[in-house]
Amino acid sequence: MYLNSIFADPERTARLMDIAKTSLQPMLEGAIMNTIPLTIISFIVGIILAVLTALARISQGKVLRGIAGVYVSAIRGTPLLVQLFIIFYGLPNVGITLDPFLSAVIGFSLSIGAYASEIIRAAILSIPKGQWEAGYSIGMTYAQALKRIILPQAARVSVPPLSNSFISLVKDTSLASLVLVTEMFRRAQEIASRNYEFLLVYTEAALIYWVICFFLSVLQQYMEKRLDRYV
Amino acid sequence: MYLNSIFADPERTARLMDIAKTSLQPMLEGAIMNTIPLTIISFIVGIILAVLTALARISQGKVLRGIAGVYVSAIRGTPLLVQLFIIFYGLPNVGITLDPFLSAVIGFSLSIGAYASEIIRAAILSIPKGQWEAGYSIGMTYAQALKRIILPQAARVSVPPLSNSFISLVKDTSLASLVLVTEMFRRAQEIASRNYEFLLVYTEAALIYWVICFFLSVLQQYMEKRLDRYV
Amino acid sequence: MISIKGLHKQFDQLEVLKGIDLEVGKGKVVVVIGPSGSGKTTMLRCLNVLEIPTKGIISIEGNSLDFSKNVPKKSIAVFRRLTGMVFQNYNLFPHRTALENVMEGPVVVKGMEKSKAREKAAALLQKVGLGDKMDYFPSQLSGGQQQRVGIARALAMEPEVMLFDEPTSALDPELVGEVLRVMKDLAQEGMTMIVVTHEMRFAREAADEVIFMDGGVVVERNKPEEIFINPKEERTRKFLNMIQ
Amino acid sequence: MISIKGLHKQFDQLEVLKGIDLEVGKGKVVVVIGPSGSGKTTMLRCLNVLEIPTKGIISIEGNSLDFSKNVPKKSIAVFRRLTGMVFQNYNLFPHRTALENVMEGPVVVKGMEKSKAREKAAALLQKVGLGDKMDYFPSQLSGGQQQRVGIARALAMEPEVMLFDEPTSALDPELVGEVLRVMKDLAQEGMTMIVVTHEMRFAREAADEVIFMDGGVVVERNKPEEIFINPKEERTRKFLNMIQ
Amino acid sequence: ACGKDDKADKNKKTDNKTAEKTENDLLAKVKDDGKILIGTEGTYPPFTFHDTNGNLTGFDVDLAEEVAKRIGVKAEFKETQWDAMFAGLDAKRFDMIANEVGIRPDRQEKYDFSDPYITSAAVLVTNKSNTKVKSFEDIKGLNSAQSLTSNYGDMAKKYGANLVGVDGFQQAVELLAQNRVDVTINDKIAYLDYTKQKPDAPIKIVATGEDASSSGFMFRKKSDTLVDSVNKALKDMVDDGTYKKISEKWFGVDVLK
Ligand SMILES: Nc1ncnc2c1ncn2[C@@H]1O[C@H](COP(=O)(O)OP(=O)(O)OP(=O)(O)O)[C@@H](O)[C@H]1O
Ligand SMILES: Nc1ncnc2c1ncn2[C@@H]1O[C@H](COP(=O)(O)OP(=O)(O)OP(=O)(O)O)[C@@H](O)[C@H]1O
Ligand SMILES: [Mg+2]
Ligand SMILES: [Mg+2]
Repeated sequence: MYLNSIFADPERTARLMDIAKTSLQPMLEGAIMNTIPLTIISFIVGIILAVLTALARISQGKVLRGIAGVYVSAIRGTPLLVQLFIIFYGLPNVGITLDPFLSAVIGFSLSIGAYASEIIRAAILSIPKGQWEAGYSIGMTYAQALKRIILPQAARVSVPPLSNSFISLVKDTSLASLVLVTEMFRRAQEIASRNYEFLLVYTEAALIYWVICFFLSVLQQYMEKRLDRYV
Repeated sequence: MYLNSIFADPERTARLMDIAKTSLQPMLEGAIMNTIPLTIISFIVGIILAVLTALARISQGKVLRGIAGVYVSAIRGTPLLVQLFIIFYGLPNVGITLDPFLSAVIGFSLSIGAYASEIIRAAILSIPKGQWEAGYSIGMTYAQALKRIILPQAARVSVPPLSNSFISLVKDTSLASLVLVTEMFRRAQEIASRNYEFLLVYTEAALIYWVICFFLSVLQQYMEKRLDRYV
Repeated sequence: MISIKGLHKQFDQLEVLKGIDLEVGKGKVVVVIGPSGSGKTTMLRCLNVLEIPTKGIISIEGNSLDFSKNVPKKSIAVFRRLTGMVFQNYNLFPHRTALENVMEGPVVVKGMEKSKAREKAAALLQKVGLGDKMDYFPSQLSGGQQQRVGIARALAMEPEVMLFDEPTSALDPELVGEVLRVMKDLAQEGMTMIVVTHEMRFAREAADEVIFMDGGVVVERNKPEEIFINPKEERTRKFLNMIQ
Repeated sequence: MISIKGLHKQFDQLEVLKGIDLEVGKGKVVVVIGPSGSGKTTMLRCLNVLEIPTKGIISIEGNSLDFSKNVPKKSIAVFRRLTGMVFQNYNLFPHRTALENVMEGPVVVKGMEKSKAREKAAALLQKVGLGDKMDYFPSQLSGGQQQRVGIARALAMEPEVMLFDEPTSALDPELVGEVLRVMKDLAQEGMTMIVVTHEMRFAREAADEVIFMDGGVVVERNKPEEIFINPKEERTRKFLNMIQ
Repeated sequence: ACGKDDKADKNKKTDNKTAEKTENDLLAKVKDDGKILIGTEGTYPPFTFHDTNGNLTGFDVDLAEEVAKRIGVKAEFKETQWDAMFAGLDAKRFDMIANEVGIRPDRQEKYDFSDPYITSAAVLVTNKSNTKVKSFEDIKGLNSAQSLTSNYGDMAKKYGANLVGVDGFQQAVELLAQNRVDVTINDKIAYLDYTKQKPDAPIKIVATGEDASSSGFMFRKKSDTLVDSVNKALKDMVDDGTYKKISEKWFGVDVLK
């Protein structure tokens, strides 16, 4: 019926085609200027945070473990939207006023840091104890064994679940509009709020997301293959 | 500064306390009537879908594998918001008009189905081939070995990442307001839009989410322990 | 009676079994030896149809499969029950107790009542000397105990022939004895057995015949007392020297 | 010279080592035998300080650690380099080639230049007979080859004493020989070695002394020709009967 | 299509006919159903929002309810976000939108509107401490927080401000209070409601626009029959004073003109 009605009404068809075409450029702009950089920066910062958190959670220090545990629980337990809200609109109340983009990076990095730390923690624990011991037995310190022996192997098992997080992040960045970052989905909303074809424009945005995520899953496959080289 | 201003101004403090108190009930109502049932139903349906998808993706049949692959890629690659939008506002255009709650369940289940299928697929593949063979060698069929031998063991390794998904789902259900389901966060928005105390009310909602997620992570720990019994 | 005729197995490029012919009489015990990669495991796995042979005919007590044709899944499942397999690394079900491991086949595959299956499993565990470990999980058992559970699990399906793939090679030296003892008892009770092992004591004491495989073919077969002392083939002699 | 005095190790409730005293002269080869759970592995791990002993003194070539007091992490790291450990299941780094496995210690721990470390690692791999496998990953090597890489990796740190924990027990019977040969060469070159193994051939041919442990203590120690033929203790005799 | 399909085709045709009928005569459909489905945000006080008991209320809600009553059907409100409201109307999930939607030429291209039922002025709002901005002309080059969904954004642009996109008035005020933007242009009535709720908000009106904008109920195109009867109901309400009563209940004044 929908399809029918579109093709039955050439004028409407032309209008929709036109909207689809003209909205592509601003959306891509939003993707390239904001969505993609935001995703990449937040993911990198988040992963570093995640490794540190994972190490804290498996460490001996009770205080360290406690802090890391509360952090993970609080971030996983509350909506990202509210976290961004607090960072951007709440912190000024205690005298900290942050840039939109910086706020977004902090929010998303904290989020990735918490979720990915669980993945990395599990991955580190999955490396046989013998690997630590082999490192120690040739005189390595904890840090050396971690960096040279354990993390490279943990990377292998974490690639698929971390890709899940990465791919989710791409789409979660749409929340950045809340803190005034004009990312792709915001552009879509702007466009649709002018021509009221929300369904069409949103679907178009979804397709762009899909393309980005497709590249990421190709990257995932490449990484998996590369890291599987020695198995 | 913010805290200062609150305590410096007893009237404002009282107002905030009052809002916090009176908004608790409608939010809890939203949580109990919609957020929680929606989460639980979608998770259960999603997990069933995920197991089937995972099996399809590791099966021999090329067509089956292809369909499952496209499904996972499409759902992971596009925003949940747009998926819900299409289900609720797009499908009527082709003659399918679904209930709000049903639409939400379908949307969230499809989402869990895709993400969790990757987890379950990895878990199934992580069970040593010898376990399949031991099952076959006492005469089991594929289905029997899967049900009795492989899935119970795969469950063990999947509990932590599936909990990640479950906990994310709790908060993602806030998107259900888009399809007219009055879940908890919608209640929070209703309240805050009346009294303009967004930061306060959203933070309160976040705390309720946190409590729910906390129970889930206790459940996770219990499951992990139970399934670890035999290790 | 088991008979294998012209058994071939190819993995991609690699032909692992290059035409095996073998007959094992009812109640006989055959020990298979040979260097790593010679195809011993592959032959056992073909008998349990865990690998589908490229061609050849296997028959056990009148039931036979001809792999030159396409063999339906159903007949494979039926045929599989004629053989019981004991794996090198046990492959017990880690999420089930010893008793449940043994019950699993009768209950799930044969549809036996649970209470009856439990009785039967208990009797079998008793027989392999684990009457007091029935409710232990595999992780709580020593290697030798695990392997005996593995034997009981295979026996519970009442197979015509038991296949053992290096059942003691993953065990500590002092635990080897307990498993071999159970196997010797089985042999004495008249169970037909094909055993891949390098335990010469077992071969000498329990085998009716020893088969030496190399490069995917049977090189030599003879009584144990003959083959160990006086191998006919140069290859056999060289191999025996190396492992003794 | 290695000396162990009053070595105790307790895990929770379980006292595994109950006072071990042992001296091994420079260049001597000691073989340790004993039943499973008697504490052989634990003793080796204490020497490599992979386990912290509950009490006791270990000294190697003048450096000594007294575990009755708190031992700082730093001295552990230093002490650890005096011993080279070879594990039962190799524990090679799977993500590094054979050459990289051997280079890892010199480069990371000793800060040696890469080119120099590569030269040294290549020479060691040559020595253990793997000159042609340097760029293989562990997964591409047989068990015997992996274990020889493990030996080379430990040797690269130039330890005073080499510790072997059942280095051949995970190997196929025909691969055992190649590892034992490398170990015998090492012994002949004057390396001090403590070897947990049940390979009697090795004990007879290469050991200066055999130690029988049981229940966390040294029960008997003697020259191999003595202990195998004429053990003084009843427990030793019983154990030797069981494994032979 | 051979003979066998003919019958099916015929069936389809008749089906289509009834469908067309109800499509063109939305009023008949609404009356058949005994209810009119009304899309609204429910988070835009004082027009459409929830009172402290959690009930949906507001000026637009009251008006829509009265209109429904006069048509002789039940008003059934469906609450969702702005974007979903439009999509819902397109997807025939709602028959009408009651959300203070401004009547604008671009909207009229795609949708039908009722006669206007409210007229409101645009106000220029700044932080209380701001002394520089005194008129609309002063906002050139300044940052103005504007919602995507209102026509005030176009106005801000016209006067040369840089637009900062926000989701609603509340967010704009928050940004003003924190001095993250300089101004916002918005609906005077919405401003008044906000300052009533938060009298200590550090914002003030510095200018009021001359040309006022008006809002109405919004419909899909070709909803003529329904639009006509809604207009009639509105007119009756104005005539018999019901409209005035509702207007004064919410604003204390008559906001029709
Ligand atoms: N699934 C497989 N795919 C490819 N090659 C295989 C596969 N299984 C076994 N092979 C190869 O077949 C050959 C014979 O293997 P098999 O395990 O039967 O030897 P074996 O005599 O049991 O040796 P071992 O004493 O080491 O157990 C080996 O070269 C092995 O690499
Ligand atoms: N980390 C540990 N925690 C608790 N108990 C342990 C630990 N490591 C070893 N044990 C126990 O200490 C005892 C001695 O173990 P050990 O591995 O030293 O014996 P072993 O002589 O090497 O035996 P095997 O021949 O089986 O290798 C065993 O009972 C073992 O269960
Ligand atoms: Mg084999
Ligand atoms: Mg040991």
